[in-house]
Amino acid sequence: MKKKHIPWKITVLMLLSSIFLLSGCDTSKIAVLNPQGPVAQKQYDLIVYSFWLMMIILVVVLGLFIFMIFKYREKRLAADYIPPDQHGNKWLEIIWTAIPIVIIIAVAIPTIKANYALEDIPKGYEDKKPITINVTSADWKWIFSYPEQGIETVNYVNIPKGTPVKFQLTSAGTMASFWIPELGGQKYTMPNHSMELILLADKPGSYLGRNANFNGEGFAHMDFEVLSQTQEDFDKWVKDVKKTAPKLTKADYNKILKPGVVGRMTYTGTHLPWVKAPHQHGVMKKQETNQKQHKMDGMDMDMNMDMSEHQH
Amino acid sequence: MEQHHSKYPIGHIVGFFLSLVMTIAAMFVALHTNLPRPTIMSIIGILAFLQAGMQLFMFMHIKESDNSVVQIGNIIYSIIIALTIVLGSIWVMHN
Amino acid sequence: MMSEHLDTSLPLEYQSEQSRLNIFGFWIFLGAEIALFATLFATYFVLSGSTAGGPDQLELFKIKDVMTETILLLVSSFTCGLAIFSMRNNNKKGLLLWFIITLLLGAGFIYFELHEFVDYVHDGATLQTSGFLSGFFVLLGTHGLHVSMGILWGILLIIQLVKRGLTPVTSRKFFIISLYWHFLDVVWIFIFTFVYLGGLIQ
Amino acid sequence: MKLDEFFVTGEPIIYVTEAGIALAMIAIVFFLTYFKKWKWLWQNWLTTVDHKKIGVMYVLVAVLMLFRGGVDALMMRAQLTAPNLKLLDANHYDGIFTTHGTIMILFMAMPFLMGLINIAVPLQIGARDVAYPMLNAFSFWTFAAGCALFNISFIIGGSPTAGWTSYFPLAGTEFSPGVGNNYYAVALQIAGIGTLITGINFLVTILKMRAKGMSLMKMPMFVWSVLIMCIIIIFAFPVLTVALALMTFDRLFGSHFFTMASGGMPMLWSNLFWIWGHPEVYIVLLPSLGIYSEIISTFAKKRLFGYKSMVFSMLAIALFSYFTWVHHFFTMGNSAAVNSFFSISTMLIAIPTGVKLFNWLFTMYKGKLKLTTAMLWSLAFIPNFLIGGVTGVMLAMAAADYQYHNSYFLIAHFHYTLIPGVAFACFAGLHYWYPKMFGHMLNEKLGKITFWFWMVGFNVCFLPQFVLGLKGMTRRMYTYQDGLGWNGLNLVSTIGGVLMGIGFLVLVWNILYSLKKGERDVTGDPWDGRTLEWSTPTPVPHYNFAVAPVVDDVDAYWNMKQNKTPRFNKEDVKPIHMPNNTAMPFISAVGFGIGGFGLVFSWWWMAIIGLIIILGCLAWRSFDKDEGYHVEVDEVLSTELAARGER
Ligand code: HEA
Ligand code: HEA
Ligand SMILES: [Cu+2]
Repeated sequence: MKKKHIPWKITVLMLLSSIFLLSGCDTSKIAVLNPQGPVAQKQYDLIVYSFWLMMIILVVVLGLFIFMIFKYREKRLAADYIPPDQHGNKWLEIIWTAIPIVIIIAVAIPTIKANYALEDIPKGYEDKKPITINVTSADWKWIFSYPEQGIETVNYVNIPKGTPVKFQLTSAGTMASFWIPELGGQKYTMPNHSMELILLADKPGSYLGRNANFNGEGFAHMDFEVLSQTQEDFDKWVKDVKKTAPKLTKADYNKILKPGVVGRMTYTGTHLPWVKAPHQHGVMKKQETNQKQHKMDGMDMDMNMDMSEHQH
Repeated sequence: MEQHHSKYPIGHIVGFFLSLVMTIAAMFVALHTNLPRPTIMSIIGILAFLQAGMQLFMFMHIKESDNSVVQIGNIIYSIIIALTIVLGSIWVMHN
Repeated sequence: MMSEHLDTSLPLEYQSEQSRLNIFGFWIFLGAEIALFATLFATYFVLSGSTAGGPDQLELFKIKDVMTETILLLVSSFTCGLAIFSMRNNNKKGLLLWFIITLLLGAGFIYFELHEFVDYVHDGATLQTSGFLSGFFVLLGTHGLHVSMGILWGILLIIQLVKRGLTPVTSRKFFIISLYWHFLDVVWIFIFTFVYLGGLIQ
Repeated sequence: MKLDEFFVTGEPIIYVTEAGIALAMIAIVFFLTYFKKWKWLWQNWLTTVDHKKIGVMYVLVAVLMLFRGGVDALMMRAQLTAPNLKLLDANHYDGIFTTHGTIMILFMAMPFLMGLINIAVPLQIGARDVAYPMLNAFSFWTFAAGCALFNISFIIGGSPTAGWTSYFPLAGTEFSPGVGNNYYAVALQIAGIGTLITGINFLVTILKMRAKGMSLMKMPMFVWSVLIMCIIIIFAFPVLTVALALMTFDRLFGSHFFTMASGGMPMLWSNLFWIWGHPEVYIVLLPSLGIYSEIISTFAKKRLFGYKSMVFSMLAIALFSYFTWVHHFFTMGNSAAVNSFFSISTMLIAIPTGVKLFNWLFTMYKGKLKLTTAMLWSLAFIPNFLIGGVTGVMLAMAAADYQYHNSYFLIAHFHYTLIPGVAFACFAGLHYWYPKMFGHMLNEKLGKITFWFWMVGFNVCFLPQFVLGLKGMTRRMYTYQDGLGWNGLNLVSTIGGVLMGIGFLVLVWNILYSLKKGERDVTGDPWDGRTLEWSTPTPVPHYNFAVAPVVDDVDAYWNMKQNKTPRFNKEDVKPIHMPNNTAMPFISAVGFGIGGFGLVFSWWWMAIIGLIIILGCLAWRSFDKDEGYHVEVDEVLSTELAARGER
């Protein structure tokens, strides 16, 4: 009677897990598995590749496991069966050390390649002139400044398709993490510190971006829209903004920085000219030693003070 | 580790003398030479480790009990960990 | 614990089983202390350039003060060794004498260190001034606190020695505090080398 | 500070908790007084230095904390069942996941394992007690003080809300001005001291107090795993001590280690936290693996396969665990060289872990598997942990981690390692050693019900979370919008959480039920065990072994049974030297509690009182001449006879 029980439970488990696997099959709804640009594509390839390798391991080990627990259950063995006195087996042990090493190498090489590739402009787009967008996270909104176009937006960002976008990430307060799953993986924004994340959208489309790093009460609402447009549409949008949007003032900017959740905003001009790049701080060493000279961005001191006043 | 009774603390005196020499040598190298900074740091770094080793063996008798293997292993392992923490942090934080 | 079996072929501090365990355990504890100080050093090194417009190493450190402290501690480590040497020769008086000198030298070290800190504070260099100074004061402060604790602990031991004489228990305790004391000297060597000398190189 | 700031107010659940705690306290005091149990409590528990009793107290606290952490988890799951729910507001939710994570790892997993270690290790190595019995009690009570301090934050002053990782600048005073994060810094500090001391204590115990003939390579695997855990503790916890001290300085004294202004570096906190944090996951994992080794070998009726490679793989894990910490912040702008180095160092850990896994599988090969509850938990560990492990390797690929980081994929990964890896081991160990602890068994049937609820509930809860992560759901969101495609999977996940909750309730029922009706263990060896703890009678006499055992091979007791070696000869019994009870650990923990509370609220007078109590205890201890006492031969003999029911 009991003998029947276990397989029944296992079957239920298998059924349950297959439901999940099936629900995972329609990848078009799964952001990470629905890459819309070369960066996300690269990560997608890596993920799928490693997934199958891991599946192999999973299947092998599960197979062994199921074999062992079914074959050597007490109930299936003779009552007087006495297990042998095994201590180990040199060859077996060498095999199961060696094979994982091979798998690790197979995983490590593409990983390292991808790690380096992520720092540069995606292959095939090297000759395309990139556009720079400065991203400043504040509690709890995203501020996008276009230094070349001279405009600033809050909680949404428009980008031209097919053009590498250099996001210069920094924070005006807590650390956040800038994540647009369809376009590629995330990077942190940190105060007094600027980091670069290169992303690229292949097609026009609208994608959801989000802060991935918890930073306080408004965290769950800290998302933004990324609109990828054709170059013409993008240029037209920039022109429109310059014509219609109000000019960004220091007062406006400080108001935006106050902790809270806000909607979309659009300005002409950026806050970059009056936010001093921090210098001679310890963190700057990180910049100085970095071969690839990143642009500086950050908060000036009195703005920091402003912020903390609002806090208390 | 047997009981031993010597009359004069020769080991201690030698050790003390050595540590004074090394300290002053380090100060001299650091402040009164014009060597490049990395060279100076390596020299005085080595001197510091030598002096620490001297204390361990001559003052703290790390080798004397029947646990000496574990004691020495413990200290070597802590030095590995210490170097990992220090050099690792510097590497990670500045890169 | 004295009611246990004593192995009289060994030096007094190793004679009981509990003593051997305690001495061994203390060595392990020193391993943990190394990790602790390593973390403080790492913090200091990472922050050592973050002066935030406040004073830097060259402006603050004075080699004369530092050398005074260093010599005091070096000598105290030496006299501490002599104290244990006397103990091994069953010389209670020598132990007491050298050990008291050790603690006095330690107190002298603390005096000069506090003096140095007070100077810094007068120069506007406090814990709150910059990342560099936070790292500096906490690293040095932790070491100083260790030395101060050592002095208090040593006083307790001296009282016990006077009251109870040189027994396997008291000798074990003196041996352990000597390990502690030498260890603090070792830490200081690294502070002296990497914090002070490293900071003073032109 | 005003009274209404002192007591947390606002939500009904808090009032309910406050009332509940008050009632429970009154009830406990009443019962102790009514049944005149104060003296019993003091003599038998609060001042004890007996490792077995200390172990029981650890397990008790751990089960309570499992409840607390579990209720936190279920509240989170309830809030996330459907989009835009308003059961909890953002601040409350933030407090809950912070305490859930911290409590589960530091105040549930750690003490649960420490409890089992305390109970089993000295017995397994044939020792009378640990190397420093008084310090062992001290460890427990400081841990308890830290735990109590952390838990009262919920009703007094407010919980920490910056996550169990408490990243700066969020955790600084600028963005978390309340006392919540002070609790985090101080309570973990106090508990951490206890853990460090435990690490040293058991390292020395294992290295120096083994039975005659038990060379290192003849120790039970659990003992090996604990030895290696101790090594990791000794070198990892000081890092936490420093990190928390620096946090305290930043928050209370205005220093600039991790602040945004004046040259502080927020990232330095992450760096220090994970230098400790990553080894910490192996600190909880290794003894769990040791438990599985014991149980699988016992119920497969077979010697552990590949003893040596088991040991070396654990040593390798211990060493590697220090070189991987950066994998928790691949996305903080490190250079590709740094990320690549740490990717590889992380993946390397898969190799020794795999070796262990295969060794367990081959321990079962040609064995005779008896599926007791303890064995079920241990077997279930293998497939489930495997999923956690291989997803760990996927996370270790830095370039891909850019997509997984901080998403529910990560949440799923670490629940798949922590729950099968650690929580299952706690349950397994509890069922396995329960008769040693209390003299009766837990009910097997109820045990299996608990098991299946967890086994199913766990997978139902966390498997969907992998997909949720890939769908872009980030961790620590107190709510989410409709229309993102997250609804169904979240609902399923919550159902799984509830199933685990039911399983837990069955476990509690099992404990209560077995107290009265559980099968009594009279042999001392209910599982036909292999290691020395089963050679003692049940309940274990306070001196453990009448005569110190002599060991000739791995699985010492198994061999004794095979060779029919008598447990001991009456002539060999000698007076046994035992340590006396002492109040010092308990009193100093009270000092830690008072001082810590003062520190949290910056009430310096109170902090100083605490400090004085602690220093007073240390001085008292230094002068203490206590030499213990002897158990005489007659007493030993009569205890042994009585324990075997022969008188
Ligand atoms: C007990 C706890 C535990 C354990 C054992 C592990 C084990 C591992 N973990 Fe996990 N981890 C956590 C608890 C744990 N982790 C926690 C709590 C966090 C998040 C903390 C937070 O942010 O709040 C985390 C986060 C975490 C991250 C950070 C992700 C991020 O923040 O973006 C990474 C990345 O590398 C990682 C990797 C690994 C790896 C490679 C292992 C390996 O040790 C796994 C090795 C095991 C196997 C691989 C399976 C068996 C092996 C074989 C059958 C051999 C063949 C296999 C291969 C060749 C692949 N873990
Ligand atoms: C050993 C560690 C451990 C264990 C055992 C668990 C167990 C569980 N954990 Fe978690 N978890 C962590 C460690 C652990 N966790 C960590 C470290 C984090 C990260 C925290 C952070 O981000 O800072 C985390 C985060 C975390 C999250 C993410 C929160 C977020 O980011 O927003 C979730 C969400 O589903 C979750 C769920 C669960 C569930 C359902 C269980 C279940 O297994 C729980 C089972 C339930 C019980 C045991 C309760 C039984 C009680 C009852 C049945 C009583 C019912 C009565 C009343 C309700 C009055 N955990
Ligand atoms: Cu990790």
